[in-house]
Amino acid sequence: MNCPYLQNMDQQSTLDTQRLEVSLGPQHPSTHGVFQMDVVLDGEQVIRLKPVMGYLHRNHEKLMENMSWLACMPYTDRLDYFCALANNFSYALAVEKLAGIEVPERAQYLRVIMAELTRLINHIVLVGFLLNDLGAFFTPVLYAFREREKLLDLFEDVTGSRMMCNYFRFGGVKRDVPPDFILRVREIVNQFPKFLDELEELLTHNEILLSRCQNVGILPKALAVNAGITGPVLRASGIPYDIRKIDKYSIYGRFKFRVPVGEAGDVYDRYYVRILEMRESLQILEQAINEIPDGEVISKAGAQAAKMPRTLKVPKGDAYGRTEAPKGELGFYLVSDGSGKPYRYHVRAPSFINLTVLEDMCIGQKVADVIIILGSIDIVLGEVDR
Amino acid sequence: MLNTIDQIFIKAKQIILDILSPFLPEWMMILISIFIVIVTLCVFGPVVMMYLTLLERKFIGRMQNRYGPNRCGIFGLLQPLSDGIKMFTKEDIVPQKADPFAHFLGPITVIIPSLLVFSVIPFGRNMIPSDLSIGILFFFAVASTSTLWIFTAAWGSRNKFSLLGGMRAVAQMVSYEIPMLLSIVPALLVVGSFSTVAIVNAQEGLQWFVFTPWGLVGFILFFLTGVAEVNRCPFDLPEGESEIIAGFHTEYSGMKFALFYMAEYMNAFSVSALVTTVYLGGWQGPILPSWLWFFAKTFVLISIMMWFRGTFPRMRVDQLMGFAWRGLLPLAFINLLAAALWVHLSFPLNDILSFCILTVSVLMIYVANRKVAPKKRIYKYAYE
Amino acid sequence: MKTIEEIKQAIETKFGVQISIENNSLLIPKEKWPEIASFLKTDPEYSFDYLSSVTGTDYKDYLEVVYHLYSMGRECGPLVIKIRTDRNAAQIPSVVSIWRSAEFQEREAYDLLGIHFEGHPDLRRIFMWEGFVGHPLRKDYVTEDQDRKI
Amino acid sequence: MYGLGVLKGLWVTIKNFTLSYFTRKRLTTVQYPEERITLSEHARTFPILVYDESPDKLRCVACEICAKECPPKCISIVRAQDEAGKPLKQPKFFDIDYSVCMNCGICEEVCPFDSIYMDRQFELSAYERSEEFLYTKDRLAKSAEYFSKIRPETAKKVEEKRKAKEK
Repeated sequence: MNCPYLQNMDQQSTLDTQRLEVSLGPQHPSTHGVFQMDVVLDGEQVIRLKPVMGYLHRNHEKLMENMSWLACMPYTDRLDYFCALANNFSYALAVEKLAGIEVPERAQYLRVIMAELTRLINHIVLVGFLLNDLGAFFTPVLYAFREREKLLDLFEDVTGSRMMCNYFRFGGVKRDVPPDFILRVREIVNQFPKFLDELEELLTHNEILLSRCQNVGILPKALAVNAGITGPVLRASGIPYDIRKIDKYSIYGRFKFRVPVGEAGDVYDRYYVRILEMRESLQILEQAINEIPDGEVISKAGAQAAKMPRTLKVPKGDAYGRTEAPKGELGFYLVSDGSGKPYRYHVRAPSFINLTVLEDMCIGQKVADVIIILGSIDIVLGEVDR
Repeated sequence: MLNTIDQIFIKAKQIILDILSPFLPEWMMILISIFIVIVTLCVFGPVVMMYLTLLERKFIGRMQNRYGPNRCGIFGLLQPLSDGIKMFTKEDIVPQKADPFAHFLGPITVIIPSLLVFSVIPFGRNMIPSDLSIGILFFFAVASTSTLWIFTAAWGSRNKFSLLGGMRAVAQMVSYEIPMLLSIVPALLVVGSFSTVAIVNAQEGLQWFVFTPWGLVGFILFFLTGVAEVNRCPFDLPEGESEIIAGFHTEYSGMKFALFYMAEYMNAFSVSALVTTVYLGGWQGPILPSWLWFFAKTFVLISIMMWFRGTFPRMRVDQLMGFAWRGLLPLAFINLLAAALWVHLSFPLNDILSFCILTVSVLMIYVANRKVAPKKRIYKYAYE
Repeated sequence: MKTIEEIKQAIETKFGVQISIENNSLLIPKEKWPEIASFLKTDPEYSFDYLSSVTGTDYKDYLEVVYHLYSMGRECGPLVIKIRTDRNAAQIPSVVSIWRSAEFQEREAYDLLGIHFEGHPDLRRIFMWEGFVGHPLRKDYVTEDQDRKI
Repeated sequence: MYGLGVLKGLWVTIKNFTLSYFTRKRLTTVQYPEERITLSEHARTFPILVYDESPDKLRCVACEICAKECPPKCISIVRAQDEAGKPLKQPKFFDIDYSVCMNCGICEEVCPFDSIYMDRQFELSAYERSEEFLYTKDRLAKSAEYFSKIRPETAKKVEEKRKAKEK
């Protein structure tokens, strides 16, 4: 309880102000989806906050228990519908770990390029929507969408669909990229820093943003680790825990990139750490484009499993594959009983677990701050409710 | 010839009066002349509002790399008309729990002050609806009642979010009313009269008050508090959409919402008009007709307000009030002192002295608020 | 990181409880679980301070909860712990007091699989509405047939 | 200095505003009904059936692999029979429920007879949900020319493969 106001709340018991119970309910312009917070207010001050979820719950895990392994792949696009390819990546890794399928070099590079492009999309859209919660009348969001359109057009040419890509297969990717792919990615990578500079010039030193976001919703280090917070929210609190550096899954070990770390762990740090992370993703993309080899994009076993999904034999046993999705650690715990269907399919969703500390950060803050704290955690309800 | 264009509206009114005068008695003629002025204002107000909304949407649209409305009419010119029709045909929902009388009273009484206020604004050389000797006092007396009606609307709709919005509106108006009035007082001190016409006449030739040191500070102060008075960004807390849905006009739909919308834009127009009257020399201008000068200056000020809306996030309630009490109010007092000195000293000395006083005071206020001002941060990298 | 056998030895010697290894994960009886958990977290040798995921699974004749533990301080890999309980009186001690990240995930396991976590501060359904009957992720859960015309 | 960040923000927006009048490229919006974005080779929306000569001689042999592999199970096939009841190598009914289909493209991958491909038609609004979105065989059938018009490279590859198989 870092809020002085609350400490001497009790001494002023004579001052019986009436508590206002508001539900920032499922239909609210800035809860990023159908998410409800029951807030007890004293004036503008938040006393208690209970998140209520489950409005978008479609029991994704039960659905997957009667789908074949390949048929689950298009459903993972719908988990965190902003970063479809990051979900595919995590699911493909988990199944490959369980079934022991090899992935050729070119496919590894394509996967890393697609994952980093998705990280760019997720972070600029997050910055845009955070500014929308702060009240900027759609200008940062539309600058972000202008850049996102270029990336989505690239995804449409490569994977076939803008957001629901369904591009990864076990053992590689579905299809090789069009010939001008490398050129277009290079053009985006060269032009993206200019856009980031323009966005920073508009936002980062804006006094209203600084005063609104600094020292708001502070997440202490110890609580962050204990509550299993991952992703930019954890790194903004000062802990350099990035799964691309810890597990070095796929071929992330080959790329040289840095991990930005904040100190105070407030909304401003979470905002600025994401902008620095975008610049690091551009470094990875730069190296990946220069080193991408030619060759087949899917292994023999993978191609055969994609053509005839019934023949994919996944041995009995369980496996847990995790990757650094833009929102945090996205893990898939899969149990197979040898039949063509997963026996148990569990998604460790970063947004869902990052919400555990929403109440701790919001107590003592103002109503307007609750909205931007929720925005800075960056949740997507498809992933929270599954 | 220039003079005829300048007085074109007065001549037109005179012609109408001359046509009617043989048929009607004397006292009826006075009523008719007043009636003509009222009709023009009541038509001019909503039309200005409609095309201000279109101007805003196209201006901000271009800022955001898009066109803005261009479907109805040639360049979207009929868009306000289609908005109006939509507002008329939309169902007017009154929440069951709402207090029907207060809910009904809200929008009507918000429109009254924004229309009344036009009566003291000098649109051109002797084109002022009613030349009151206490013009400025009338303007502020009427404009500040709008807060009361916003609160009745918020309280009447029995909705937690609009209640929060109403509370914020009252808190914001109270803390911005005082710096607003104080930023006008130097001009009155120099001119010596409340009447808006006198203020504009005192700025003969190019001696607009904005070119004097205290005038510049007064202009910035009055413009900022004017933006806050009108609930526009970055001070639009009473209708903070992202936090409290739509603030005081959450429960309004159809024509009632259109009235709130119209009141907001007419207030913006009237506040910019007053800022031009007091600090930018009203309709004073070299060659062009007087009313053209007036509308050009007001148009520039309104587009600055819209420019704010396209760029800034919203301030938080306590920061907003802190900004008023800690920043604008002390500056307004010192500005009053500087203007007094400016009036009583001769030419070279008064400008220099008031200029020094003001710059020193601005720096002192800036230093005094160091503790609150946000600091810039540097970020480390792991895995260098 | 120490191998799974060393950890098994350490826990068995310290708590004198029978642990078996099942394809690279520890099968711990549920009685001693909170003590072992706080030992794994506080002991500087292991310092598993990050509980990544808690998953409930239904193996027809018993329910099983799988914990994936990581150490952020020493950046070392997953330690997988499985705890079994029988189907009807599913009862497992909660570890929310040790790792806060288990709070929502245990509520999810309770909601979808009906595993009771005693000691959980606020064990309510997290996705389903209060009046919902049954636990959907159980293998014997009968989904009502929506297409049936009433 | 305190107020500098605010002014820089204003400078960015006014720069975008003024430059939008000079360089058309800055205005990224497409006036949809009049201008349209050209879709790429692999863009996919809903599946269609390809036929060579006439609509009733589809390439599809009703092997029902796509129906089994479709994740949301939106394809339903009934195999045709001649008078004696002997099953024929073509479908009597082939329905795809477009309101259930999640345009994932798996049916296109698993079809061994190159008969089902993803179309790119996205303007499919209808007045009534159940009947109009249940596409029957004749509404799904599209000619090979149409297919090679929308997806030239894939059509070329398919032609070579089919010729190699005939030899």
